[in-house]
Amino acid sequence: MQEAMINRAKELMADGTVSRVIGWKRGEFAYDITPAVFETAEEIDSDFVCDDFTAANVSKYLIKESRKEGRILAFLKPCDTYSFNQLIKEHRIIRENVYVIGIPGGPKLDAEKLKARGITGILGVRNEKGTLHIDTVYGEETMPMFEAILGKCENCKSTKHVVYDELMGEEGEVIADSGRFDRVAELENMTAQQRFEFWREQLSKCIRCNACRNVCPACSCENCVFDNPDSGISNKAAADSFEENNFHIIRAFHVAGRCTDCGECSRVCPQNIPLHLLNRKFIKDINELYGEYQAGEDTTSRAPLTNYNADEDCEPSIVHERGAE
Amino acid sequence: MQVNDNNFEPVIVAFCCNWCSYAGADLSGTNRLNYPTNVKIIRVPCSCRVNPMFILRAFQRGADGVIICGCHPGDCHYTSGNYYARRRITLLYSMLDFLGIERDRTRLEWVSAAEGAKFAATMESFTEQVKALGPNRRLEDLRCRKQ
Amino acid sequence: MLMISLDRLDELFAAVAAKQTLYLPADREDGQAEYRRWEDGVKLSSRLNTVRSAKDFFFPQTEDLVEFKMEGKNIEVIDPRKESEDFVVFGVRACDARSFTILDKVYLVEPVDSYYKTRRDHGTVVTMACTRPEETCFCRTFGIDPTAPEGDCACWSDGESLFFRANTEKGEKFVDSISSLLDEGDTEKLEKINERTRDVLSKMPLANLSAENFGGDKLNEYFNSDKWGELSEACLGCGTCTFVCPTCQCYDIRDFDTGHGIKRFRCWDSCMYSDFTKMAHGNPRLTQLERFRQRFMHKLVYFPANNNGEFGCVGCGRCLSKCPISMNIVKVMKALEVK
Amino acid sequence: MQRIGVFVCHCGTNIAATVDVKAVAEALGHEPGVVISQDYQYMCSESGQNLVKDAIKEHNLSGIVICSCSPRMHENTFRKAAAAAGLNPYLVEIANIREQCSWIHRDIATATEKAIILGKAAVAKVHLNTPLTSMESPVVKRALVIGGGIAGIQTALDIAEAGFDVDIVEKEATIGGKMAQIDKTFPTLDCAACILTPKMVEASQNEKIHIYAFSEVEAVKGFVGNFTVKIKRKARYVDEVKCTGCGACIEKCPMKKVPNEFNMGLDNRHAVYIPFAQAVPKIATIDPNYCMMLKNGKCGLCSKVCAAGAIDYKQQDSFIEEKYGAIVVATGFNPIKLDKYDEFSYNTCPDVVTSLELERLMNAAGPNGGTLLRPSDKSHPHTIVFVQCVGSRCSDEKGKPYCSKICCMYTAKHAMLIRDKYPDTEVYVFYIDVRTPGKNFDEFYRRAVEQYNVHYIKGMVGKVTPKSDGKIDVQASDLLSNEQLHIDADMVVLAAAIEPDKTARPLATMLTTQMDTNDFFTEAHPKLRPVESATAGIFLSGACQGPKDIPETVAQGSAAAAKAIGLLCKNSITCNPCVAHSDELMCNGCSSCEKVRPYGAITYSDKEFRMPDRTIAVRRVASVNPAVCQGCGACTVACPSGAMDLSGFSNSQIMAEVDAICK
Repeated sequence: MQEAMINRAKELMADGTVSRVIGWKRGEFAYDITPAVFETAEEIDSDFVCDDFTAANVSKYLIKESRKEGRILAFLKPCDTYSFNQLIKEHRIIRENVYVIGIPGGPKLDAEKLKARGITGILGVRNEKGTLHIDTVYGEETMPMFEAILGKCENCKSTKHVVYDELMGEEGEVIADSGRFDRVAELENMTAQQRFEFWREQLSKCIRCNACRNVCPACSCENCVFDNPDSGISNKAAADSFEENNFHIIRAFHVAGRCTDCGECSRVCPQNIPLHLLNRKFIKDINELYGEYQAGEDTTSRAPLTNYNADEDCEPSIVHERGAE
Repeated sequence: MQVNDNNFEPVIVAFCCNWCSYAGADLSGTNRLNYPTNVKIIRVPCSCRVNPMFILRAFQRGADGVIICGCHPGDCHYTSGNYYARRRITLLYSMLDFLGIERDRTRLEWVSAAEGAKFAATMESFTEQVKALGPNRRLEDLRCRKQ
Repeated sequence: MLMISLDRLDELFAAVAAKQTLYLPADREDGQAEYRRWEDGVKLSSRLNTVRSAKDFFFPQTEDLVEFKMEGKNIEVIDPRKESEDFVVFGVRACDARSFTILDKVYLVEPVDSYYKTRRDHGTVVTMACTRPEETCFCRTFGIDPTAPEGDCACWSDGESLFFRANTEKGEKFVDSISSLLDEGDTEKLEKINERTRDVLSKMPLANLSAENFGGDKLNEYFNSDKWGELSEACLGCGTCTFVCPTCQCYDIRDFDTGHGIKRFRCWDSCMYSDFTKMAHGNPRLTQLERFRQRFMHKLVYFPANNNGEFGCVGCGRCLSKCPISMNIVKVMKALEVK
Repeated sequence: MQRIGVFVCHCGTNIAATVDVKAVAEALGHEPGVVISQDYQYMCSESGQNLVKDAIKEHNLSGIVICSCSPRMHENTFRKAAAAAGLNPYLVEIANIREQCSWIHRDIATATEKAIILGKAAVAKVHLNTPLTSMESPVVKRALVIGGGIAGIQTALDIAEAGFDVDIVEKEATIGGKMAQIDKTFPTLDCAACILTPKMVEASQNEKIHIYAFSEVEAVKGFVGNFTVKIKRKARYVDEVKCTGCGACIEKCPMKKVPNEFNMGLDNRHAVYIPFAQAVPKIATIDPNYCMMLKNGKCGLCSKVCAAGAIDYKQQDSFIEEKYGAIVVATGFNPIKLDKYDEFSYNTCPDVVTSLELERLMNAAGPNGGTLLRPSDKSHPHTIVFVQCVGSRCSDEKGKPYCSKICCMYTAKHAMLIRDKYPDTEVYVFYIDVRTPGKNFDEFYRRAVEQYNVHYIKGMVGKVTPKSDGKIDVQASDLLSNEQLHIDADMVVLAAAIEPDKTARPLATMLTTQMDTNDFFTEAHPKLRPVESATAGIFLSGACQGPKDIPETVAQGSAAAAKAIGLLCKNSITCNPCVAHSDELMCNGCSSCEKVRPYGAITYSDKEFRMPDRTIAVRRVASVNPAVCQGCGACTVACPSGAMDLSGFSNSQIMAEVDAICK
């Protein structure tokens, strides 16, 4: 696939369809991939990579890139197309300045899951028939590939591309039984005390590095309320447990109905806080209370929080009737 | 951890829309219908003006309960504001519940300008409900706690 | 050398914790390690490279500086500091231990930062030699020997026993306080282990990374390099690298209105943030390129220029594994280096 | 530095009996920024207001807090007082310590404590108040009425009567609407044409009224007092100015087999036509779908016979743009299509007709010259069955959930007229309920039953089947006697439900007005503002807002006119300054706010900005039209970046109140 992508990218550059390509650039190790814009065929040949570790969603970069001169080629995985479409819907990306090639998605791998097993000194990773062979300075290690799958790929919601100009590989489909809400449901069925303790433990790890926010395609505000001293809630560090909660509640609320569940927030969290569960809670509630809605699926539908159904919407007291106390 | 002595007087913030619920609150005053002094009302043009930030802010600063009151569905002065409010507040309350914050600390009630009695009764019952929970400890900012 | 058998570690920690608070790296559920206060049942992690560095103990992420209380037209100023207690940070890697030297150069020179100094005075750093470096490790680039860590007291494990050597007076006091548990032991095996560690390090991908072409000499050349644009283009402007960094020392001071007074506190700031060093006139670094450049210029050029060649990086590798887009100081050095 | 004055009212003993007003004034005097804090017996009295005014001047106050009764009571009083003393009226805040404190509490200590907190919240808020100025927005003294039925005509006449110019846009070739097709009106049985056509003529002759017939609204921009409307004038292929309406062209037109819409397709017209004799404007229109000349260039007869030289085969649609201060929507209704009601054989049997078709069959200007004959064989029908509620009060998707309101009455009218003119005819009416609220309505219905012996049967018609002998078998159930009936009918008349005209929905989008799920326009308030839409400057007339009979339609037409006149009378509109505003530097252009705006006050445009990183960027940003915004604040919460805020109830003001209450 990588080779086909490289060839196609060079073709499109050569025939003038695009002037730049956004994709991923290889790093020092097997896994440290950086999203990058390539401007020449030589750069593409030497550095372009698409492999088990190219998990980063490049959609958000296109807000800026689509405003530059010339057209840019973007390779988007199924999940990335949802983010891309949502940004089109919000008028953030200029569609005609991006040439989208849909590429197959994951599952992508998580280097941290290797390291959590004590595998270190990694020199290379080979994926052979579902087994990872990891070459390290301490000798070769193996592990089943499914145990190294990136969190965001574990409950993939769709292998379908919702927007593209061209598709490489087979088109997938929406995965109805992804099980992505199972963990949310599990938490919902705990007692309030247990939920409180769970989230306190998780959110107290937060170092407010803003990686979740800054990587989030839905968090594309010109100036975030948490950075804006005039908003009244700006802060730089969670100086109290309240602020840890506040930041994550408000952030989840601001992206509610807009979050496509791309999972980048949890991927980048240096403390491995399962932030996607907050977003998924909103998505689950929206689906259950206001009808199925998938942000990014289209560019025209009305988002659940900027919409209402006068006769059928439930009252907030429904919270008292659901799940465990 | 519950501090549930009888002396506990909760701080309750009530956001009331100008056209229905604030007028309803006035009406309960005009009719001399008593409800606890714990309730302090903030006037907003419409229930849809209530930003989740305000609710969280109240809990941060020491509120023990927050109630939002607006026009009945269908009666919004601005035709649809309370419908948006209903969705937003439902999702926010659900999220607070998800984080293990006591459900009984939050409420939304539709109170018309004619429902002075309902306003008073609602405030009475909500205050009792919050009192039973004791002080808000799960969503307070320790720095703001009264010394 | 004085040593204790590894199966008696709990006894050792209990003895230390009986006198002062003890912090050590412990495993978390997600497989990462973090510093935790020792209590019965907490086990020393085999991974010493904690997510957050030991910097936290001396320069915490947030810290109250002063409080104001207003009574009518009077303002009362209160120092919120309570008498600090002695504490021990155990299991600090050589790289992290060196980070204190760097922080000291910032905070212990005049004017001395008394908040930092108090914590330094009360804290004892017990380091531990690395035996299983990771591919992200490059401490040797900055002249750090992971098998010979600094710190008040250093220790080595040979797989059976833990050996101690005091480096400072505080370290000696520490060893004294546990001397009843220690015996003299043979260090022959230790030497072999250290040798193997150094050997492993030389086989690591970053073994040949050198900082010799950095420093104050080529300030303009590096500052004006045309590489910054490409290097910074993917940067999200988050603060992950700065917050996991053991040497990043920038902070912001803010006031918090508690409703009955003002708490003035400081908290870590990140040069990657758009409002970093924002002043009344505006912001001196308006683009992510400038902010990105600032971080690496500081570590590789400005800091050594002002501190006799000492770099502002210790090669701990945290930013390499934590940057959401995997852009880091190593990639910067490789791209930028002018020989 | 703020200089705030606090004024605590005793309200006689209304407040002072349960709140220690002196203690409140004393406590609030210590709040930051407060330079004067005093109490007074009756703050709203002349002398109380003077006290406030004097203090403003004497202490050079930058804001005042009145602790008194509800702001709903005296906020305006104190705003005026402040303005009189030279302080911006929006620098006044009221702490409601009467309705929401002294009147509901009995214990002085706790009531006083609460009053102090409410006062502190008001002080905290007033610190952040900013002077606001009400914008004045000029009013264009011209109204647009969309739809030229009886509702639109009435509205236009009334507005013109008041001396304002008014334009009617009608999509058909003539004004008159549905009423022009009706034979007689209930409950008086006077001829519809006799009462409608004089009004049509009056409208055409009124120099204040301009009729754009055969035209449609293409686009609407602007806001209350200042709408710009683009009107499409569809090509008639006849020069409106030259045409005299003589009809010579029609006589000569060889294309005679065009279904006549005015007669519900029950007879034919020519390819060039005037809908009916009293059409206004009386101008011929060529139907391009049938005209041989327009279709294949062969004919041209009409052009030859037209003495005025009005025929213009090359005419194109044209567009005009006009400015209006007010817009009245009067788009009316249509009977629903009965395609889905196979059980009534409407599509297969010509003798099954709708009520509106029956109107034409009975009308003197109709296809049979006023004699009621079966469409199939032109024979006189002896048994007629009326079926009520066809598609009305319907729970499934075929019909409409609402009652169409007019059917009971017009059916009684039809039954009575038939029985009167053709006493040998048996008339059956199958109904669910007979609904006759209205002046003289029930008497009318009873006459039909008692005097004219119309057979009213409570029950449903199950199936209508044409038989080979030309009769129609009507299978029905009589719910009162619980019997199954079969009636051999000659004709069946279906009371089809009515629905809003199909053009209403796209129009509502253009006007940013709201509609219910049935596409009826939603009024601003169902009880108190029934003829206004929620969008300022847009008014509703007639059946576009809900099913109505003629008197109600005319009443609403006049009411809408009165509202429009009220607006047009003003030279300018004073806008509420407590409206939303967007910080363009923070706006992401995501359109979230636009989705929740109830009044269409938010628009987007691309603007060039100097960005913080020194680049120049074109960004899509929202802006709020303060003349249209009503200040609900829905957009402020929809906006994730906080670019949208509301004057008078800003985020920081509300949070300051929260802080003050919680501390």
